[in-house]
This record gives sequence, structure tokens and C-alpha cells, in this order.
Amino acid sequence: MAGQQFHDGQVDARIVRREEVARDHVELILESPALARAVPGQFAHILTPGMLRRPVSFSRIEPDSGRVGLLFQVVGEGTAWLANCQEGERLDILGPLGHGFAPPDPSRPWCLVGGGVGIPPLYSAAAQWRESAPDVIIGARTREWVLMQKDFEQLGLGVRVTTDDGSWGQAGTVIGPLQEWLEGHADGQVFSCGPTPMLAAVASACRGRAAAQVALEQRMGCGIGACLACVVPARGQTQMEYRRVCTEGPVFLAEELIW
Amino acid sequence: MAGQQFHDGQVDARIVRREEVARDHVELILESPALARAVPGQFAHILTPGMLRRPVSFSRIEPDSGRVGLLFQVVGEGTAWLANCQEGERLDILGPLGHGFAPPDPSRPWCLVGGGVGIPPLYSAAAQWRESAPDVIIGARTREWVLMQKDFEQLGLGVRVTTDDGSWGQAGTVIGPLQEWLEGHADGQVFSCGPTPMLAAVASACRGRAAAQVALEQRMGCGIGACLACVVPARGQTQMEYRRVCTEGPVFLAEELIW
Amino acid sequence: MVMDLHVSLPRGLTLANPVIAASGTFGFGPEYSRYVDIGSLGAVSVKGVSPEPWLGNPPPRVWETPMGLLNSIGLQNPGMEVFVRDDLPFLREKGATVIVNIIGHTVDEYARVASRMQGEAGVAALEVNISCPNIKEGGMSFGHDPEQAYQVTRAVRQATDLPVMVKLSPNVTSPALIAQAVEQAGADMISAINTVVGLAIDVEHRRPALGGTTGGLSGPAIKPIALRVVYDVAQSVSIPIIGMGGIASAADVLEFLLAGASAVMVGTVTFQHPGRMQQIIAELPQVLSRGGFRGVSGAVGQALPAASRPQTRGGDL
Amino acid sequence: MVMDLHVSLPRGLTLANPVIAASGTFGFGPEYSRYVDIGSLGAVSVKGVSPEPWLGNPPPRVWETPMGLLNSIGLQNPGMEVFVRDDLPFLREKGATVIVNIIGHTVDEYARVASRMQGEAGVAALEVNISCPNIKEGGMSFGHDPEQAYQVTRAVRQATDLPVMVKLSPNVTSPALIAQAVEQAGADMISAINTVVGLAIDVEHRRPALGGTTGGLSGPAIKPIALRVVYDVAQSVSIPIIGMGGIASAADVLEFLLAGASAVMVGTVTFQHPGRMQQIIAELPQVLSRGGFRGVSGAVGQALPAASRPQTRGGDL
Ligand SMILES: Cc1cc2nc3c(=O)[nH]c(=O)nc-3n(C[C@H](O)[C@H](O)[C@H](O)COP(=O)(O)OP(=O)(O)OC[C@H]3O[C@@H](n4cnc5c(N)ncnc54)[C@H](O)[C@@H]3O)c2cc1C
Ligand SMILES: Cc1cc2nc3c(=O)[nH]c(=O)nc-3n(C[C@H](O)[C@H](O)[C@H](O)COP(=O)(O)OP(=O)(O)OC[C@H]3O[C@@H](n4cnc5c(N)ncnc54)[C@H](O)[C@@H]3O)c2cc1C
Ligand SMILES: Cc1cc2nc3c(=O)[nH]c(=O)nc-3n(C[C@H](O)[C@H](O)[C@H](O)COP(=O)(O)O)c2cc1C
Ligand SMILES: Cc1cc2nc3c(=O)[nH]c(=O)nc-3n(C[C@H](O)[C@H](O)[C@H](O)COP(=O)(O)O)c2cc1C
Ligand code: FES
Ligand code: FES
Repeated sequence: MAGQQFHDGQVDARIVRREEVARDHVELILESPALARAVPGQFAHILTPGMLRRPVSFSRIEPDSGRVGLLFQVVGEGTAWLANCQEGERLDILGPLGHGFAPPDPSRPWCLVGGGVGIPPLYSAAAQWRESAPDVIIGARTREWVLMQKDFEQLGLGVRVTTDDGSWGQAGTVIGPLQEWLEGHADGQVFSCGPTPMLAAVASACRGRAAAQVALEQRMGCGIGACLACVVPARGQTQMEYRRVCTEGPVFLAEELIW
Repeated sequence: MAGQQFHDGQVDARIVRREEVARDHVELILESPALARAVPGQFAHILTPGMLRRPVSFSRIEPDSGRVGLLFQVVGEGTAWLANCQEGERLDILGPLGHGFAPPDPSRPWCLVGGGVGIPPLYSAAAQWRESAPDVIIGARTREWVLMQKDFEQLGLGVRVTTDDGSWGQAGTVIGPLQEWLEGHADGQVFSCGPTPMLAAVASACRGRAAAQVALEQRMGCGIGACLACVVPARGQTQMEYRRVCTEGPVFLAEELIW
Repeated sequence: MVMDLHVSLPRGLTLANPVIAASGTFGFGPEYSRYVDIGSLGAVSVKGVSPEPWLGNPPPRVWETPMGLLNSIGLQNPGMEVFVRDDLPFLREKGATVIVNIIGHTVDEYARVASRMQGEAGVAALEVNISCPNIKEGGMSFGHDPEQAYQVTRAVRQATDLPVMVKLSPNVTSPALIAQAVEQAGADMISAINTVVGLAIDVEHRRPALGGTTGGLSGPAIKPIALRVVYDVAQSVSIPIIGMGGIASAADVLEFLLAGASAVMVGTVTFQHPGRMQQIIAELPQVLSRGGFRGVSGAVGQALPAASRPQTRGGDL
Repeated sequence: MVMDLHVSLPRGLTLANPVIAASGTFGFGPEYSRYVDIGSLGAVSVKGVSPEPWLGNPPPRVWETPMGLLNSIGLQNPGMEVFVRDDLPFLREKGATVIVNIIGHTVDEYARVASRMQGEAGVAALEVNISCPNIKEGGMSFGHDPEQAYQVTRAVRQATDLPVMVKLSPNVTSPALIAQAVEQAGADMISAINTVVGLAIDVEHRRPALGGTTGGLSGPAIKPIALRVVYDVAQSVSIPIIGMGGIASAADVLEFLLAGASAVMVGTVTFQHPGRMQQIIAELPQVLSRGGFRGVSGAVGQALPAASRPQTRGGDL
């Protein structure tokens, strides 16, 4: 339909930079003061030619310059379309949406644990709360998909890297280094994002030892709480209940979920 | 699907020129020796993003240069997409398809009667059989949609023009001038293309007075005779039968059809 | 352009325009109110409400298909008391015309929700969902059998004076038969269609893609199916029809009106374009006038066979 | 890549690969042979054939919808004698595996076509179309009622030794019930689905767009509906299923195999891409191997609930 109207919470954001950061991984930098008010862990719900919008977390949030980043892997038609967007083009976005990370308590040790495309939103958290200087553990399948390592290092943070195939950093998953970190840090705070099996392992490692906030993915419809598509099972007061990733999440306390 | 394969009868034709010939009317010149073997009245079945290809007649057929023309009005999504194609781009075309005009008998008077986007295929006939020097009657709703008048004149042909609103040539339809022509020419041959109500009037005017070949339009599926979508009612040996515009047509003898 | 968009329906139900938010795609009201003035819509049909809370189906609950969307939400809802307490006041305050979509496992449960809504300020009508394909017991079968559809409708009818519409399933051999049954049972209106049962395969995991195995197909893909049901039902009953299924533009709305719908609901497209319903309302006058109509009601049923055109169907013109 | 694409079906019917041209979209053979080597397809199901010629419906006969196509051809065909005389020799000569799609107004007419084909060289199997939505009498009701579906199938079964598949309609409350009826009547296979009844409105002329009023919806829009029917029927009968509806790629074929189809038919997409079936056959080995399969038969039914997977359905592995 011609002449799309925009409303509060719906943003017409211009792409000011496009970068292929790794094979099949693109980061778009958008100019949008409205989006740049986001809390780390929140997401953008992006119109693509498909029937549903595509949720992507913010990799960077820069309120001063009014810019945000979206760093995504090309996995299907929607992300392929997005990856083809050029500088100067505009995206129709709902956002910032969802419930982001609660700020870390600066008086307690803090660690970020990210896997694959779960790394970028953790970078936005690290940048936002850089004074709390988290330890950073990031992992990926293989070397070239270890995302944003340099960006973390430029914040002056120590980064431990794992790859499944041992092609970079330590061979194995992020869970090994996390276990070590938990042993060395009492009363710690863990922020984590990555594939659901990884988050389940993080939740299990942290249980009773550290407070873990995890950012989840789920297939979404509306993205704003209306359709009840995006639920995950959580511990209700008396029994299991479903919570919405788009509204109560994407960031949950690990212990409120049923893994 | 990647890597479309092309077969005999399926052409990957490059657009070498694109011209907006009138408001909402575009002519594309394609380079394709295979298409340039067409008979006037045949058509191209063009892949567009829709579920079905779009049939368009050839406005020009130039076997020597290996080029053909497609002149169409933008009426919906398919033609809008086509009108947006640029020089250098390629079209996936089945063709030339269908049954074109039978050559005129040079010993008898010959007249072309075209309306709107029915004019271009008549130009290809005029150019092909220019020695037979047809009289030309063309009509349109309004001045700017009188197509290809100059092209006919450059062939040295006399052109009578009608417009519904009288903004160019004579006010009214092509049927008036056709009646006059029929009165002045015994044993004539009429080639006609245009909206179906116009063709019905042409058929009726010619009945018993001149041999009329008419080029019809009908909604098509396959375009090659397989699906039986594109039929029009015709006089069978004993009763009404349906004939396929894509295969037995688009050019029919006016008297074989039921109007 | 002065164009009469309002729609008069039975029992005094009047809509400012024919564009209603479809149940289940618009939550309970607050969610989209940031993007749309919900009071400016023809009406809002809220997510299905049952007497007690329903948990719904396991995720994933949505899956894209060509021009369509499969969902298996499974009618998750917090129950009618929470709805009345938490959501209805907001809707009332925003001036929304509220249609409460009601569901139950038994005839009695439907009747319980209906009588609970009776007399609640702000409830304009009830929509009886006997057709959700995501519930294997109850809901499914009610809409698949004329006798059961009759029973549910009758029970709701007896429980309330509110205008009652019954929402039909396209997943039956003859929706028209169900329509006749619910008309006889006292339904004031029919809404159609609910989603079409479908399935997708998650090739990677070699299993059905949705947590609920099958799901309901919505979106533009089903528009021709919806139009067929509306067109058939319009020739089988004399009560008004609220048409839906794949509507994405004002031109689509006109198709449904011509096929016999008195108003329409818009669902899936809202996920792409939260403001699309308002845009449709804004563009409808132009689309109607291009079609030669002076208002919504004049277009209703004009593509039906002459014998079934609205003169004989009453009420709309 | 060495990949076993062949498909073994009942009564010795063997296909070189699982990709069959769907009836009505591929004419009687010659039309597409310029674009495709019809002998290299798994098989070709020809346009429905009746004892006497059928005229078909008035035009327009096709209309585009979002990712779908409505048609109301109305089974125009020249009758079985012309088919045997004019088309069958060509198909035989090209080495096509020919499935004759048969239609009739009465049980007896179906049986007449079946016995006419019995013994004709080059006919590999029959597909009994009891489900075309474009015929109001006969064809329609046979596929909508288990008893009538049984009668037609039984009559055809008795008239021929050829492998018989019966083509199901999606336009019924329970395709699985019809499937069980035709299995009991002696069908060797089931093909599913035929088109979904739909309607479009020609807004400009204020009337249904198709000459036949309603039409049959095909193309990608109906893929989820087709997969659901295949998945349900696969759990209800133990004879093989030929799946179809919206297939446009090798990945789509794998979805149908996983949902329980032993082979597939491809229709509407051929209008866009005459060579697409050959392309699918060429790409299938890679798609199967990416999915972890060593052949077609290993994939069949692997997304069904464990109890219904092919070990228990026999024949395919
Ligand atoms: C809150 C949230 C934040 C996310 N942030 C990022 C990010 O920062 N970077 C990134 O690369 N990816 C992120 N994802 C995943 C991203 O949304 C999917 O990769 C993307 O939607 C795939 O779309 P597609 O059309 O390319 O793939 P397809 O597989 O063709 O998509 C089909 C459908 O499935 C949905 N879908 C597919 N994969 C996922 C998934 N993993 N999660 C949710 N829906 C999915 C799509 O949205 C679409 O509706 C996030 C997901 C969520 C829910
Ligand atoms: C043999 C033949 C030759 C033609 N030659 C020309 C020509 O030289 N110049 C020209 O401008 N037009 C010509 N037409 C008409 C042209 O095919 C349609 O205008 C075009 O298909 C419209 O497509 P659309 O997507 O823009 O319109 P839409 O209305 O969106 O199309 C919807 C569907 O209807 C079909 N359709 C719509 N109008 C027609 C029509 N008049 N005839 C057949 N199918 C139609 C489309 O192909 C498509 O499948 C010809 C048609 C035929 C059958
Ligand atoms: C996610 C989702 C949830 C739905 N939930 C309900 C519901 O609770 N009650 C109901 O009657 N219909 C429900 N529906 C059906 C819609 O109201 C509507 O009938 C259908 O989606 C067709 O319209 P559309 O194509 O415009 O979406 C739901 C549809 C979707 C997509
Ligand atoms: C134009 C057209 C004509 C058809 N004619 C027949 C027919 O004669 N017999 C039949 O059994 N099915 C017929 N069908 C149905 C197809 O064989 C197939 O079941 C349906 O189109 C779904 O597959 P698709 O989406 O790949 O096209 C026809 C379909 C189309 C589009
Ligand atoms: S995506 Fe609709 S509620 Fe979360
Ligand atoms: S378009 Fe298929 S037969 Fe003419």
C-alpha cells in the first residue's frame, strides 16, 4: 500500500553504514534517536517482505549520536533481504521493544557469556555499563564467527574466546570458562545470550551460584505482546505458565524459566 | 530457485531499449533472434513476479537485427513490474507463441483496424507486409493513447485516427471509418486487434462484406495449450466449442467465433 | 469526499466503519493502542475468553508460509474474570467498541462467559468462536457439526441480550449448513472465516514445525477461501455476515462487501503494519467511490446472484 | 552424488523419481514436451478424461490470488477415445510413465474409462478424480461422501488390474475418512490434494471473477493445507500417498516426503517455469543428502508420530 504511515513506536530508520563483519554476518548502523533510547537486550522488529517482521537485538546503542547497530547472521529469506539493504535505504522498525537487561550491581562481579549472534547484544550491555567492567566469555562454532572481540577489547575488557573446532581461543564451549569464572567469583552476576541449549547450560551452571539474566529467542508474531506467539515456559506461582519473549523478555532471570 | 534453466522455446532476452511512449505506456525493445522469428500477431509470455506469466504481443519484429518490441499499457502489478525493467536487464520469455495473422492476399484491398494496445501488433503486420500497403484505422480513448501513428506513417501508409473524446482525429470509434472503408472496398481483408467489444463490432461490420482476422485477449495460464484456461467460444461442426487463444489464437477468423 | 462508512447491525449494534480488529491478532486492547487509535476502529474483537485461564499450546506457535501464517496459540487466555478486571476498563476508556470472543470446552462454559459479559459496561457484542482449529476437544467439534453448533449458539443466546455473532470454520464440507443451524439457534450475525487447518514441516528437525503439530492458516493466502465461504453463506442465511481472511487493503474490503459481508475483520496484516487498519479506513471512501458506491451498505452483496442481493436480505441498505 | 531417487509403488508401478506432473496443468503430453523431457519425469498425470467429450466452464477460467491460482476449467476434455487415439501414442513414444486421470458424472462413467484404459499399452496407472471442485454434479459429491467415494473406487477397481490411485478433496471435514473408505474399496494409493474451493471478486464488474463462479485454488498458498491432509491421511491408511499442492522446489518435495508422501505431483509452478520439474529432480539428491537421507524412500513419513512411521506402513523402505 502506498504512503505507509508511521506511529509512535514505529520508526523509519535510515541505514548509515553497512558492513559485512564475517561470512554471512552483516552489521547495519541505523540513524534513529528513537531507537537509540533502547536498553541493552531490547530488540528491533523489522519489516521485511515476509509475512512477519524479523526481531534483531541491538548490537550498539549510541544515544549521543542517535545511532544503533543491528548485527545478524543470514539464515533465511528475511535476513538475506536485510543483508542486501544498502546504505541510504530505510527500514520500517517497531522498537525498541521488549524488556532488556537490568543494570548490573557495580559492587558485585559481573560476567558476560555470549554465543554466536548472541554476542552483539552483550556488547551493547558492556558498552552501556562499562564502568562495571565485566569479564567477557564469548564462543562460536569457528574462528570467523567470533563476533565483536575487538569491540570488547576496545572497551578495555578482558575477553576469553572459545570455538567448537578450536580454530580460535580455547577449544570447546563457553561453559568451561564460565565454570572457572563462577568458581573464582562469589555472588556474581551473569548476562548471557546465545542459542537456547547454551543458555540452558549457562542457567544450570549458575544455579545457586550466580544471578543469571538470559536473553532468549522465540518465533514471534506481533512482537508487542498481542498475539501470544512467542512464549516460553516459566515457573508460575502454582504451576507452569507461558511468558512472552517479546514483552516479559527477551531478557529473563534464568531461574524464572523452565529449561 | 537459483540457476533457472532455459529450454527451446524459452528465451532469456536482453532489454536494449526502454521508452515511455505515452502516459502509462512503455515499449521495450528486446534482443532475441529467436523471438525475432515471430509472425505478426504472435505473443511473448513473460515471467513477472506474479503466479502467471503475462502475454504481450510483438509491436515490432525485426529478424535482420534480431530484435522485437513489446508495447504495453500499465494496468496492474505485472505490467507495472515490466514497466520498471531497465535497459540491460533480462526477461524470461516463452515465445513466440500462438497463431499469428495469415498473410494478406496482395491482390485484394487490406485494412488494419486497431484500438488502444491492440494497435502495436497491427504495426508489426503492416511492417511485415508493407508491400500490400494496408489502409490503417486506429482509435483510442484520448489523444495521447493513439499509439504508433508516426510509425505507420513512416511506412508510407495513410492513417485515419479516431478518439472517443475527439481530442485527436475524428471523434468516435474506429467503426465509423471502417464502415466507410468497407463501402469503398469490395472483397476486402480486415486485420483487427483491440478490446473485445470493439472486435465484436468489427466482426459484425465485416460479416458478409470482408474477411476479418481478429487478435483476441483472454486470461491465460500456461500460454502453450496445456491448461485450457484461455478459451473463447467458437462455432464447432455441430455445436459451440471452446478454442484456446494461446494456441488456436490469438488470431482467429472473425466468423469462426461466437461473439 | 462525504462517504457513509457506518454499519448498522442487529440489536442496535452500530459501527462507525466496517473495519474490525480480528480476535487473537489484537490482544486485549492495550498492546496495539500505542500504534492505533483503537476507538477509531469499527470495533475490536478481543482474544478468545474462557471461564477459567487456558494455558495454550507449546511453542513454536507461529510459522510463515507463502503469503500465509500458521499459528497454534491454542487459545491461551487469563480467563474471563481477569479480562473484566484488567482489560475491559481500558477498552472502555479508549472508547473502543468491544466484541468479546468467547470460548469454552463445553456448552455450559460458553454460556458462562456469555452471562458473565451480560451487563458489563463496554461490551458491545459477543463473538462465539466455535471454530478454532487449535483445540482438539470442544471448540473444534462444535463448529464441525450443525447440531452442536446449534446447541452452543442456543445456550449463548439464552444467556444474553447482547448481539451475538457466531464464527464459522472453513474446515467443513459445508459452512452454509453450519450457518443455517446457528441462524436457527438465534445468532444475530455470522463471522467468517476462522483459520484453515494447515501444517508445516521443520525439515531440519524432521518434525511438524508447530508445537501444536497442526495450526490455523491465516493471511492473504486464504483470501479466496474466505470469499467463497462468505459468498456461499450470504446465499444461505438472511443475517449479516462479518467477513475476514487475508484482508490487507481497502480493495480487499470491497471484495468482501461485494461478496456479501456487511463489515470485515482484519487480522494477520496487523503484525506487519500496526497502522494498516486505520489506513484502510482512510482509503475506503475513495475505493468505494471509484467502485460507484455512496456508502458501505450500498456495496454489500452486489456480486451475489440477483436473487440474493441485499434487498432480499434486509437491514443493510 | 549417488542417490536413489526411484519409488516403488503397489502393483509393480515403479517411478524413476518421485516428481510427477499434476493432472490438468500438463495437458495430454505434447504441449510441454518442447520444454521438458517428459520421459525423464517420474510420471505424467494427464488432464482428466471422461467417456464422452466435456465442454468445460465459460471463461475467464483463471484468476491470480496471493501466491495462489484459482481455476475453473471445468474438466474440458475431448473424451477417452480421442485421448487414446491422439495422445497416448505420443506419450508412449516419448517414454513417459502415464497416469490417466479419470472423471465421470456417474459411477458407471468412471468404470467405463477405467475399462477402456485396461490393456492400452502405455498406461501405467489410473488416478480417479473424485474431487474436482469445478463440477457441481457428479465429481464434487463423490469425493465428499465416504460411501460414494467407496462406490466409485470399487467400480474402478473391478474394471481394471492397473494400479489405481484415488485423488482426495481437501474440501471436506475429514479427508482421512474418505481415505479410509477408498482404501477399503481397493485403492492402491491415494493422491492428495486436489484444489481448495475459492472465489475471487472482479471488483470492476461487481461479479465473481471466474466464469464458473467458484474455482479451485492451487499453488504455494495451499501448501500448508496440502501438507496437513497428507500428514493426517498418512496416519489413517496404510497405502502410499502421492502428495501435492503448492510444490515449487526440491525443499518442498522433502516436506511432503517427511509428512508421509511416497512421491509428489507438481502443478501450478509449471506455468511459471516449464522446466522446474526437471530442476527439482536435479536438485533433489542434494536436498535429500543435506537432510541426512540416502534415498527418497528413507525420508518418507519421517516427520510422522513414531507409531505411524513407515516401518509400520510397509513397502516404501
Ligand atoms: C528477541 C530476538 C533477538 C534476536 N536478535 C538477533 C540478533 O541480534 N542477530 C541475529 O542474527 N539474530 C537474532 N535473532 C534471530 C533472528 O530473529 C532470526 O535469525 C531471523 O528472524 C531469521 O529470519 P529469516 O527470514 O532470515 O529466516 P527464516 O528461517 O526464513 O525465518 C522464518 C521465520 O522464522 C523466524 N525465525 C527464524 N529463526 C528464528 C530465531 N532464531 N528466533 C526467532 N525467530 C526466528 C523468522 O523471524 C521468520 O518468521 C533474534 C531473535 C529474537 C527473537
Ligand atoms: C495474446 C495477448 C496479447 C496481448 N498483447 C498486449 C499488448 O501488446 N499490449 C498490452 O498492453 N497488453 C496486451 N495484452 C494484455 C496484457 O496481457 C494484460 O494487460 C496484462 O496481462 C495485465 O497484467 P497485470 O499484471 O498488469 O494486470 P492484472 O490485472 O494485475 O493481472 C491479473 C491477471 O489477469 C491477467 N490479465 C489482466 N488483463 C488481461 C488482459 N487484457 N488479457 C489477458 N490477461 C489479462 C494477467 O495476465 C494476470 O494473470 C495481451 C493479452 C493477450 C492475451
Ligand atoms: C495468532 C492468531 C490468533 C488467533 N486467535 C483467535 C482467537 O482467539 N479467536 C478467534 O475467533 N480467532 C482467532 N484467530 C483467527 C482470526 O481472528 C481470523 O479469523 C483469521 O486470522 C483470518 O483473518 P486474517 O487472515 O486477517 O488474519 C487468530 C488468528 C491468528 C493469526
Ligand atoms: C488449471 C488446472 C487444472 C486442473 N485440472 C485437473 C484435472 O483435470 N484433474 C485433476 O485431478 N486435478 C486437476 N487440477 C488439480 C491439480 O492436479 C493439483 O491437484 C492442484 O493444482 C494442486 O497442485 P499445485 O498447487 O502444484 O498446482 C488442476 C489444477 C489446475 C491449476
Ligand atoms: S510476538 Fe506476539 S505476543 Fe510476543
Ligand atoms: S493458456 Fe493454457 S491453454 Fe491457453
